[in-house]
Amino acid sequence: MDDLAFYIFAAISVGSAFGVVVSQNIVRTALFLLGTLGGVAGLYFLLDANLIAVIQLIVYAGGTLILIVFGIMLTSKSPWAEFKPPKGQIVLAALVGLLMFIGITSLTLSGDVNWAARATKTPLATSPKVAEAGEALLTTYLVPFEVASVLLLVVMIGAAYLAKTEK
Amino acid sequence: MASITLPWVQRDTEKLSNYRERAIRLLAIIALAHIPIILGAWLLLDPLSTKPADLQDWKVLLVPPLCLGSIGGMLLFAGAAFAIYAYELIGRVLSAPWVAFVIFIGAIFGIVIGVWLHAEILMTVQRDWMPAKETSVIPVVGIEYDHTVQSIYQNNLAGKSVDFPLIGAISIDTPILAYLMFPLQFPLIRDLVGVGGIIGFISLIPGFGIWWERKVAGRIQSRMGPMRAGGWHGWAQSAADGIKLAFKEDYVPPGGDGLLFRLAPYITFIPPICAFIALPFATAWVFRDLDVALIFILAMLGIEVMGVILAGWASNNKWSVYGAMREACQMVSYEIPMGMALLIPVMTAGSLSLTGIAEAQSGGFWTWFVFVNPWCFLAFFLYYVASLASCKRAPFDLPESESELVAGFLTEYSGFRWSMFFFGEYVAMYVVCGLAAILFLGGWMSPFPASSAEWFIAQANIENGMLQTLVKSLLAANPIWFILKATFLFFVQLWIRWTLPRIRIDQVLYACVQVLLPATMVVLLCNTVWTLGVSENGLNLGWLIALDGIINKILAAAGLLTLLGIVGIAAYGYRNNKKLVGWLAVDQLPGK
Amino acid sequence: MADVILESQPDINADLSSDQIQQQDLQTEEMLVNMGPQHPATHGVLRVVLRTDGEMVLEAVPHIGYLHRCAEKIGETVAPYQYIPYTDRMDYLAGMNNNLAFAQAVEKLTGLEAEITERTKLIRIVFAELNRIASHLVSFGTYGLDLGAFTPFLYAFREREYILDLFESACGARLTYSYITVGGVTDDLPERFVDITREFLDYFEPKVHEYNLLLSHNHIFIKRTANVGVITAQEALDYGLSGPVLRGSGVNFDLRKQPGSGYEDFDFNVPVGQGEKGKVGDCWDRYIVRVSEMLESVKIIRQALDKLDGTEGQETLHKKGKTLKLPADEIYYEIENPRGQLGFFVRGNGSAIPDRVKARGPSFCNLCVTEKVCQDVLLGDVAAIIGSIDVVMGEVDR
Amino acid sequence: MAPEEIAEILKETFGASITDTEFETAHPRVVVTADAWPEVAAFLRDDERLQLNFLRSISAVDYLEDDKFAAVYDLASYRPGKTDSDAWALTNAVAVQVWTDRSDPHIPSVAHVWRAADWHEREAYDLMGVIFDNHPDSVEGLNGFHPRRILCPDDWEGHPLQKDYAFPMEYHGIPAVTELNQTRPIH
Repeated sequence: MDDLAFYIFAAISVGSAFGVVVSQNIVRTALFLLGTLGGVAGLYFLLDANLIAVIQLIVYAGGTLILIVFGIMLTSKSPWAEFKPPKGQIVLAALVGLLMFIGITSLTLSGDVNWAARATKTPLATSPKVAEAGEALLTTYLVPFEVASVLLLVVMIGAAYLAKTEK
Repeated sequence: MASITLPWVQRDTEKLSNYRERAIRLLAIIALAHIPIILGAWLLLDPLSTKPADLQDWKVLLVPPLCLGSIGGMLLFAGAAFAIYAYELIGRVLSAPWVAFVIFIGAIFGIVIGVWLHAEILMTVQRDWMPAKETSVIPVVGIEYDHTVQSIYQNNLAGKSVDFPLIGAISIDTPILAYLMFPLQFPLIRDLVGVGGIIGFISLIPGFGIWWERKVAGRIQSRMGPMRAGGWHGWAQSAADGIKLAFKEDYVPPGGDGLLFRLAPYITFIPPICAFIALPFATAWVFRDLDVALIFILAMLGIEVMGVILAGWASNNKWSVYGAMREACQMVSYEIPMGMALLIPVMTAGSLSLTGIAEAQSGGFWTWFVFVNPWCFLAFFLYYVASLASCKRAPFDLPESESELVAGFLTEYSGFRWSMFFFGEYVAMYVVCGLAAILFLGGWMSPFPASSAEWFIAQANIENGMLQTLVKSLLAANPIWFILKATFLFFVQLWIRWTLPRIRIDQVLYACVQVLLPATMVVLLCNTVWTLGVSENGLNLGWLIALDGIINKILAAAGLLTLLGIVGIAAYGYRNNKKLVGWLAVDQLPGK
Repeated sequence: MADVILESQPDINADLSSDQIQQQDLQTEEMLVNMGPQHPATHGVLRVVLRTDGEMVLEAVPHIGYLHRCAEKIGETVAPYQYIPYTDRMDYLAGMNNNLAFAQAVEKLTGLEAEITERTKLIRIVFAELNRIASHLVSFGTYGLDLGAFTPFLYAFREREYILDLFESACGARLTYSYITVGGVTDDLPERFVDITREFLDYFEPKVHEYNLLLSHNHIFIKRTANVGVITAQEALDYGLSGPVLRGSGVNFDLRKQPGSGYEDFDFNVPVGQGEKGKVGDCWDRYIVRVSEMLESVKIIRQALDKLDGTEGQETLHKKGKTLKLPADEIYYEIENPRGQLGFFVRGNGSAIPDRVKARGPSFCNLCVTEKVCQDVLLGDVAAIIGSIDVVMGEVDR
Repeated sequence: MAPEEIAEILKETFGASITDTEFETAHPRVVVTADAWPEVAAFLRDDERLQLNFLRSISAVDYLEDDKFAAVYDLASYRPGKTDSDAWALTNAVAVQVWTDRSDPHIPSVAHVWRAADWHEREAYDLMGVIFDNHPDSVEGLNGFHPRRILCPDDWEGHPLQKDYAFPMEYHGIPAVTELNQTRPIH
């Protein structure tokens, strides 16, 4: 049952990622982005990493995505504008994409990793409790946690400052 | 006077009647077609008298659908034919008020008992029938299952009885129980049955919610609300609306984005239902007891925004774009105070899983988190206001505000798609009220402490056993308390909607960013300090604990008083309705 | 000025395909939005073209004429007593007051006014004031609806039902009465009319305080209306506003208080906007002036009913009303309509048919201020402002 | 202040441009020439004896027989009471009539004096055809600028209230008559 679910979620993520790249209508790209983020969250659930999956849903699917759509809608010339990249850029992008794809696949396949052994998922005794994640954040990884929050604070102040002058 | 038929309405009676004849004939034929299937199945599979030896696994899988399913199909179609045949009789019976009342109350209790029974069966199956994990693979479907039919069949044949809590121990000689139990061993089918229970309850919410909102609105506006559909107080109004909407014209605005227009209702409608996965009705009654249940529900309510934005965008109508933009900024900004306000009970209870939080409030209504300390009391109101905004209700219903934006993002929607949006909105409302009930009002914990059952039985000196168990189970923690509390909060949302006007979009954002957010942060901070001070392994300040006890008593008394006040005012209003509204003798006007 | 920007907008009547129109008028940074003839907040077929930038409305240009029936042209073809039903359809929420204005204008022109009996005058005042209460109830209810509160609308219409029943018992109609005609009143009062009206007034008076509790002093309502759409006294006079809109801006002017209006021997006071909740002349002031005017009308009706007891038996309809000859002269006469000063300019040419009839609709004059007030406001405020000016399109377009 | 005294004051200040006065009627009015009308209007409003600060209405009347249009301006002065609690008084209500001939009906606009005149003048032009020059909301027409129409559609020909107005037989393909032999719409 689990591998069936894995294939479904993987298909959703890759498919909508492709959709994000290809589609020209702004809100369709946003919808495909929602599909990608949802698919990845599904994969996290399969891996029993509930906390990360839920945070992924809240922060990305619930927050960032809507801010992106909101930003595009307000700043674009008109809500019904379309992306029409010139032909040259499309070819270039496709080329770079192909190169990246070849690089990754060749790297994974050539390595001496024994994929069969990796495939059997060893079920964790119990799914990691959120409490442990919380404690880890505030004890062992306190410094990176604080640095990240300071960085976010600075970003927020900068954004507010930029928005104010532009008005 | 006799009802006159207007001349230009050609009502050729015979054309109408043979529609009915043809319908009855068709249904009868289908019903009869079932009989050969039944005969063939019972002869071929012969479930009752088969010897244990030659019972291969896959034939057992066919017994439930073919033998039982076909009988059910035949009865269904025969019943439909009878209903069309004797529709006057049924109409007369249905219009009697008490029949409608019985159906209405029967439906509610039916679903509650059904869900309760299926939870018991699942637990029994888990406990009695799957002691050891013998795994073998089913040839057809390729799913491994942890018990062979033979072992079930042997247990059943060996007379090992299955004790059901209500019915007591049963031992049946024929393997009919094995056939019924067999599918339940697969986790997938158990989940499907669980989902069936949830969908049953969820479909009841909008049906009941929409009808109740129109009745409450009527009462507040000194009128009756729906009275005709289905007899007693228009109980079938939502069903009638649902059927009507399903047959409305399927209009998609030209120029808009057809795909997104059709997709938007589902993105608004599915997440609130998914939120019910993690919402516990009672200790065992939860589809998946996630330890991140709280954040999962918040995440689901966050995704709902995307559907509204798509709807506003794809309707190719300037007003809808306005509605979508308002929705985006309102929902995103109100998620933060709502999430923060939820942290406060989590902190007081010390655990993130909803069942844990509810367990911590099990000592009678004064231990509910609303009354535990002043900061949780404030947090309840902060959360409730933020939840009003997050499901677009009452003073914050700007995205589909009728007077300015015509209907906001819903302008171009009609028919079934429109009702999907409303389905999603009412389910989201109930999720939010359910969350508030669990976190602040002690979910399925009864207001009376555990010991009160014996005290009550002693006082009323009930001897007979059955009644005692009934009283014990009613007073103890059970889902009915959760449904009562959530429905009361649902009622308060309706009450607010029909009294308060709508606030402007800049006031919505001002309220969120400059009022609600700072207030939630302050309450969060004070609550941390307070819980630290009160808890033993924390600072354990004596005076603070005493103060905490006093405040708890005061708040509990205040809560009780408000409840009694509401009930008192309602009773007063009901008794002298004439004096309040004022009966006017205009009807005796000479001209009338 | 305002219209120069609109010039660049393509001719709306040109039959471009819909997406062409979309592309053309969307080039500008802002959006041109049609708060079109069909819109819940425009109280009838008024179209306001809003030039908006996001949520902020930069400029609002009202377009009227969707309900124009050219009633003034018909006035030149029918005799005055036949024109009364047309006056009903102008301000269809205050039919009695419209009939009264036209009837009194013609009576003053032909000198028939001296022969109107005391009882007719009192009946006319009772019905005019009852219709003022009914019209203010509608405006109170729809204003709550504009701001999202549904319940006041139902209460207001429950009370208005009783008034319409009273009218129906007197003249058989509920909206377009044609009860007050040239020369008096078409029919005398039904027998128990006076005490039933007293009963209604006793029932109605406490209800207004209930409305104040429900809506007027509701914090959200105040937040939505105080300091919104402020019109100073000088601007109100300059734009020719009248009625509750003028009094809301602090101008204590009511035609009923002027000499010769027929209300001399009634004592009632005129509520004026004092800026309790915000600046003088904001939407809340105009709203509260209308609500308190209802209480004043109740006082007037009570005094009129007491005076009526003594005037049984006087005949209420003058025979010459139908066979009037209009002198070769003209007159302009105004009375205090619930929405403002309704004036009729009637010019006769010796025959029974008037030469020119012009109606000065108060809503027509009050509406022209929206262009100035609805600048740099939010979308939600446009509905609040138009609601507070309380426009009836029948009177604007005539 | 009675209309006669107002006429005296106007005659002193403007002399010739006040051509006629009429007081024995139910509608006492002063006749002013078209080209002097804006200054008279400004004077009527600003002079502290008169202070006619409220324009009640503008009625355009069609005198077909002597080939003239008349625009009748009804003015009034609203004076505040002594304390702000007692009522404002309506004093010196007077009407001003301005004649203009039918062939070339031009009257200078007074919208800059009273803002209320803006819509009244547009309606007078729309229904009667009296052209008010340099009106704030004017539009380029066939022969020079005229106020924008307010009630009829912008491309409507003719002015309905004129006595010699011929009903159009159709507007944008919408027929005005339904029966075949009908020459003018029966209304």
